[in-house]
Amino acid sequence: MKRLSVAFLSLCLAAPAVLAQKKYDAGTSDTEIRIGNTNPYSGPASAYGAIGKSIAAYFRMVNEQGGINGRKLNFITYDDGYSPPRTVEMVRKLVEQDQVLFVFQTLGTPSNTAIHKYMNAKKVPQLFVATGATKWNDPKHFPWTMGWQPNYQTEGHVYARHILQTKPDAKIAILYQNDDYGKDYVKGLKDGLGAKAKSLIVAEASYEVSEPTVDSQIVQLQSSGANVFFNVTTPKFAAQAIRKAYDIGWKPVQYLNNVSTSVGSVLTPAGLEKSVGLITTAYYKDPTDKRWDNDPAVTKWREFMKKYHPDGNVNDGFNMYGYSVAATLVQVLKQCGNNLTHENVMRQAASLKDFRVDTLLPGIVINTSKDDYAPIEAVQLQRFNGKQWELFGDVISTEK
Amino acid sequence: MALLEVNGLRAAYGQTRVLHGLDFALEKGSITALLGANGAGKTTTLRALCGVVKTQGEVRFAGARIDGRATEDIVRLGVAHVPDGRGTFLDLTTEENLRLGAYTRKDRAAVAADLERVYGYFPRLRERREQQAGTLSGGEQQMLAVSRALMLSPRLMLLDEPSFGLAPLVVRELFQILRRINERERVSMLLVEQNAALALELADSAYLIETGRVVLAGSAAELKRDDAVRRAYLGY
Amino acid sequence: MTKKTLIALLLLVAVASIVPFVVSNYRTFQFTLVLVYAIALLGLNILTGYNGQVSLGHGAFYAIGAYCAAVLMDKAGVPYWATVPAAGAVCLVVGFLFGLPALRLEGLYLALATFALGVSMPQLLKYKALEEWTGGVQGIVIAKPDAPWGLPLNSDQWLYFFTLGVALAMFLLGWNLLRGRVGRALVAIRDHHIAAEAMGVHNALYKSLAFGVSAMYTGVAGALGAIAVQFVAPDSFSIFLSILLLVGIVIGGLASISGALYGALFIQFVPNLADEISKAAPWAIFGIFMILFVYLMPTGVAGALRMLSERQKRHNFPAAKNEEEVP
Amino acid sequence: MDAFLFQVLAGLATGGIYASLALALVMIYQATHHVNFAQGEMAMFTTYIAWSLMDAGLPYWPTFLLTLMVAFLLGVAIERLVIRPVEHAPVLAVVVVFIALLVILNSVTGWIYTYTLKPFPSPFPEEPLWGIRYMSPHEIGAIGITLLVLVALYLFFRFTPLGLAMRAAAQNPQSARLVGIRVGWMLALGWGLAAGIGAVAGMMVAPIVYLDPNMMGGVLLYAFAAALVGGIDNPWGAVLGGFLVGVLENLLGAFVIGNELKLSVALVIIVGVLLVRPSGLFGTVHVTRV
Repeated sequence: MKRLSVAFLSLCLAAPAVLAQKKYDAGTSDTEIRIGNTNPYSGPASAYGAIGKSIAAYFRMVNEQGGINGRKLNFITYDDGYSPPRTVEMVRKLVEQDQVLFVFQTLGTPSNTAIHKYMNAKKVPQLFVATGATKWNDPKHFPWTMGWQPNYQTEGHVYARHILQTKPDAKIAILYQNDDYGKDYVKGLKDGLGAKAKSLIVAEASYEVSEPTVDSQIVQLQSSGANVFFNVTTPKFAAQAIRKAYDIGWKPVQYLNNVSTSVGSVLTPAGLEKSVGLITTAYYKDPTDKRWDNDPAVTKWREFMKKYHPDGNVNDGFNMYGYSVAATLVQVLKQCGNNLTHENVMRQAASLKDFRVDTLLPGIVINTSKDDYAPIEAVQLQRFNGKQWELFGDVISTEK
Repeated sequence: MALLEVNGLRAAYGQTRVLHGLDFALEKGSITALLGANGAGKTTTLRALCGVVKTQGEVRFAGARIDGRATEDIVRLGVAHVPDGRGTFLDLTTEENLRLGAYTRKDRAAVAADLERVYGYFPRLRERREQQAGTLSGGEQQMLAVSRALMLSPRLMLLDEPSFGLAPLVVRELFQILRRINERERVSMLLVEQNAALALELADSAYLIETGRVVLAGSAAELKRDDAVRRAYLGY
Repeated sequence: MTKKTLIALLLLVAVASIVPFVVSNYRTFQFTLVLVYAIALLGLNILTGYNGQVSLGHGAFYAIGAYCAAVLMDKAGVPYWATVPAAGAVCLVVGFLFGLPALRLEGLYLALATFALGVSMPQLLKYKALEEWTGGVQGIVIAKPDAPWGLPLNSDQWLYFFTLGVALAMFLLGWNLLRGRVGRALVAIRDHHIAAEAMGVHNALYKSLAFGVSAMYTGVAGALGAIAVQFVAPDSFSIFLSILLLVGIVIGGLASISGALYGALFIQFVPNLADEISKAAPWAIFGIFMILFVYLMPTGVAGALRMLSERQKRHNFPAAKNEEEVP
Repeated sequence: MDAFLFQVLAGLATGGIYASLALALVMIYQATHHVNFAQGEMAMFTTYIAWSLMDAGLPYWPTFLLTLMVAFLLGVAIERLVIRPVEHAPVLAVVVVFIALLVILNSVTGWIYTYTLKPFPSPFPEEPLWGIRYMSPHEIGAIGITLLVLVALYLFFRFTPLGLAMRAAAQNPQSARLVGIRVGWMLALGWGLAAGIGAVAGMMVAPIVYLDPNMMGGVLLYAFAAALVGGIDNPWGAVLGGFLVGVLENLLGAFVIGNELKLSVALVIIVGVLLVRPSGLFGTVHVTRV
C-alpha cells in the first residue's frame, strides 16, 4: 500500500515536468546526460575504486534498458589517486571541459573538501559524495553539495547511546585511523557520551594507513583494562584488530564501525569464531552475509554483477554500495523529467520522499528536503553470531 | 709459433680512435713489452686483447680468433689481465680476492696448491689474508693483482703498469718475482710499462708504440741500443 | 647568454603569455600547475642533479611551502603574493638545517633520511599540537586571488601570469647560479668531492646551501601550488608527491635547467594520459610510460635534445668535428 | 612490566616482517648494488601467485616450492628484460625503472585480483605455542623461517664460489669479468634469488597483514631502514635491524611519544644512528683510498 502511494506520489511529481518544456543545462540533450566522477583508481586507496567501477556498470545496465526518459547516461570518471590537488584538476576538467551536468560520488573527505567551494561557486551539483563527514549536510551555506551515506559522527552517537544503555560502567578503549574519518567517529562517540566521555574513555590509540599492523595498539588498549572496544578501522586493520584482540585473550564488548562489516572481506579473514559478539550498524545488505542468500534484491544484484560487472569481486561490499547509490541517483534523474538543469537536479535530489532502494536494509528509506541534505539517516544495530549478522532493536533514526 | 698474434688492431672510445692498426706477436713463453708514451694506446691494447673495448682487426690466441669474444670467454682460455688501477675487490678479503682469480677453474686441489704457491711468492699477502683488501697498501694491492691473475693458472698474463705508484724497492722485488714466474711456470707475459728501462730489463722483446701504431720492434737488447728509444724513453 | 638563447627564451615567454588566451580556464589551470612543478623540479635538480645528493622526500618541502602560504593567508590574513617569498624563506632555513646532518650521509643513507622525511611529513602536519594552525586532517581551504589593478583577466589567467612571473624569476636566478662559480662548485663536489675539497671548495657549506636553495625553490612551488589549488591537506603531500618529483627530474633531464620544464610536463600530463588509456590499471600505463622514457632517453628529455642538437651540428660541420676530437 | 614485555613481543613479531623483506633487499644489494624499490611489490605479486595456486587446490608446501621457482624465474626475467636495457643509464634512471615496476606490479595485481582483502593460509598451527599469546604461532614460525633464510644466505655468500662471484660482480663488474665471471648472469641470478627471498617474505607476511595489493607498501620503508641500520651488506645486520625497528617503534608508540609520531621519531633515531655509524650497526666499514 505504501509502495503504491510512493509510486503515485512520484508520478504526480514527475507529471508536470514531462508536460513542461524541455530545459537543459550544459551536459544534457535529448539523448544524453553527462555525469562526472572522480575515484582513486591508482595509489594506496585504490580499493575504493571498486565504487566507481560498479557505478559505471550500473549505468551500463540502465543504458541497455533504454536509459532514463530516453536519455543515455554518460558516466565520465577520472582517477585522482586520492590526492586533493588532482581531484581539483579532474573536477575542473569535468565541469569546464566535459561540461557534465553534475558530479556524483566524488570520493574522499579531503578530496571533496578541496572542491566544495568551487562546486558551490559554479553552482554545479556535487551530489551524493562518497564520504561520511557531517559537513555535507549544510544546505544553508553549501546548497550544491549533498552526502548520501549515514554520517560517521551520528553513527558514533548510536554506539554511544547503546553503550550508555547497556553498560553504564563501561571502560572504553578506542582504536581509530588518524584521519578525518577516524576522528569524526571518535567525535561522534564523545558527543554521544556527553559529560561522561571523559570518565568512560580510558584509552585511545591511532594508527596510520601505512602501518603494517595494529598489533601494538591492540596490546596498548588491552593493558588499559578496558571492557568496551570501539574499533574505527578500515577493513584490513579491522580484521587484524579483531584477530589480535581474540588471540591475546582480550574479551571486551566490541563495537565495529560500519565501514568494515563485510563478512567476506573482514570477518572471514579475521576468523568467524573470533568475530562472535561484534556489534555494528548497517544500512545496506552485505552480499557475503548468509542471511541474504535468498533475498530477491541481493539475487538481482548478483545477476547484475555477473552480467554487467564480471571483473568485480562479489565479496566486496563496495560493489553493493555503488549499486545502491547509483540506484538513488537514477531515481533523482527520473524525477527530473525533462527539466535537466543544475538547479532542478539539486531540487529533485532534495525532494526524495520515502524512497526505497531494495539493497538497503528493510525499513531504511531515503528522505531529503531543502533543509535536510542527509539522504540516509537511519541505521540498525546488529550483532555477529559466528555465522551471520543478526539485526536487533529497531531502525534507529539518526536525525538530530 | 706465436702464442698471440695481432693484425691490424683498431679500437676507439666513442668517437675517439686510439689504435690505428696495430701488428705484433708474442712468442710462447716470452715476456714481451709494449713501450710508449702516455696516450700512445698501450693500455687500450691490453683492454682490446681481452675484449673490454670493442675492436676491429684480428687477434689470435694459440691459433684461434679471440677478437670480438666476451671478456669472460677470453679469460677462460687462460688469459689473465692485471689491469691498471689493480682492479681490487676492495670490500672482499685478500683471500677472497685470490679465490676469485681461480673462479673459472674446477680443479680444487690444484687451486689450493696454487694459493699456497702465491702466498709463497708474496708472504705479505698471507699475513693479510683475512683483511679487507681495501685496507692494503698500494704495493700490496699490486701484489694482490698479480697473484689474482696467477690464480687463473694462466697461459698469458697481460700486465698493465705493474710498477705504477710503487717504491723502487718494491718494484724491483715485484719484477724479480715476475721473472721467476715466467721462468718456472712458463707463463707468457705481455707487459705494458711507461718505465721503459725497467721493462726492457725484464722483457725478452719489445714493441714501441706511438699514437696507436707500432713504430719499432725487436729484442729487448736491440731496443735498448736504439738511439731514438734511448733519447725518448730511457733518458740517456 | 648568447643571442640565440635569448631569442629562444623571449620566444618561449611570448608563447607562454599567449597560452591563457587561447585555451580554456581549465587548461590554463593545468599549465599553472606545470609551472609550479617546473619550479619544484628545478629545486630538486639543484640538489640531486647538480650536487648529486639524492632526495626521495622533496615533497616535504613542497608541503611546508604550501602550508606556509595557507596558514599565513588563513590565520594572519597575509596577501597571497606575500606568502610566496615567506614560504621560500622558511624552506630555505628548514632545508639548510636539514642539510647539516645530511652532510654526513651519502648515497643510500641520504636516500633513507629523505625518504623518511617525505613519509613523516603528512603525519607531522596532522599532529595534534600543530592542529590549531594546520587544521589537522581537515586541511585549510584558501580563497582564490582575483586579478589586481582592474586587469581584464579572470582569476585563472591572473594566477597563471603570477606563477609565470615567479617561475621566470626563479629560473633566471637558477640560471645565474648554476652557470657560474656556484654551479661549477656543486658539480665538482658531485663528481669528485675529495678533489673539490682539495681545490678549495668548501664542501660542507656548499652542500648545505644546495639543500637550502633546493628546498627554497620547492617551497616557493608549494606555496604557488596551494594558491592555485586553493586547498592544502596532509593527503595532498603523500610520499608519492616526492617520488613523482624524482621521476620528473630524471625524465626531464638531470643537471639541466630546461629539464625541469620537460619533467613538469611529464608529471602533469602523463598520469592523465594513463588514466584516459585505462581505468582498470592507470598506474600500469603510467609505469610503462616511465620505462619507455628511460629506455629512449636515459639522460632525460633534455639530454636527448642536447645529443640531437650536437648530432645536428656534427652533421652540418663534419670536418671541423674530427679536429676537435683528437685528444 | 607485562605491558612492556608484550610490546616487545609484538614488536618482534612485526620486526620479523621487516626483517624478511630487508633480507631480500640485502640480497639484491649484494648482487647488484642497487636497492630495488619494487622488491616489496614483487613479493606481493608472487604471494598472489601462491594464492592462485592454492585456490586451484594445491596444498601448502608444494605451492610454497612452486612459488619460489616462479618467483626466481620472474626475477631473472625482470632483470633480463626490464633492467638490462638500462644497464648503462645513470643510477637515478634505474631508480625510476624500479619505481615504474612498483606501480606497474601494484596496479596490475589490483586489476587481476581486485583490492579486496584475502586471507592467506599459514603452515603453522593455530593454537598458541608454549602459552605465548602475544606472538601467534605463525609469527613465531615466520621468524624461524626468516632465520633459516638468513643462515642459508649467509652460508651462500660466505662459503660458495657462486656467492663470492656474485658479490664480486656487484662490487666491481669490470674486474669480475677479468677473472671470468659472467657478470650479466650474476645480476640476473641475484634478481632471481632476491625475488625468491621476497616470495618467502610475502608468504610469511600475508597471513599476518592479509593479502592485498598494498600489503607491502608500508613495509618497504621499514625494511629499507632495517637493512641500512643493520648494514646493507650484512644479512645478520638486516635481520637484527628489522627486529630493532619493530621493537623500537612499539616502545616509542606505547610508552614515549604516542602513536601519531612514533614512525617519525623512530626514523629520526635511525638516521641518528647512521650519522654516528655510517655503515650501520653491523655493516662493513668501507675504505676508500685516494
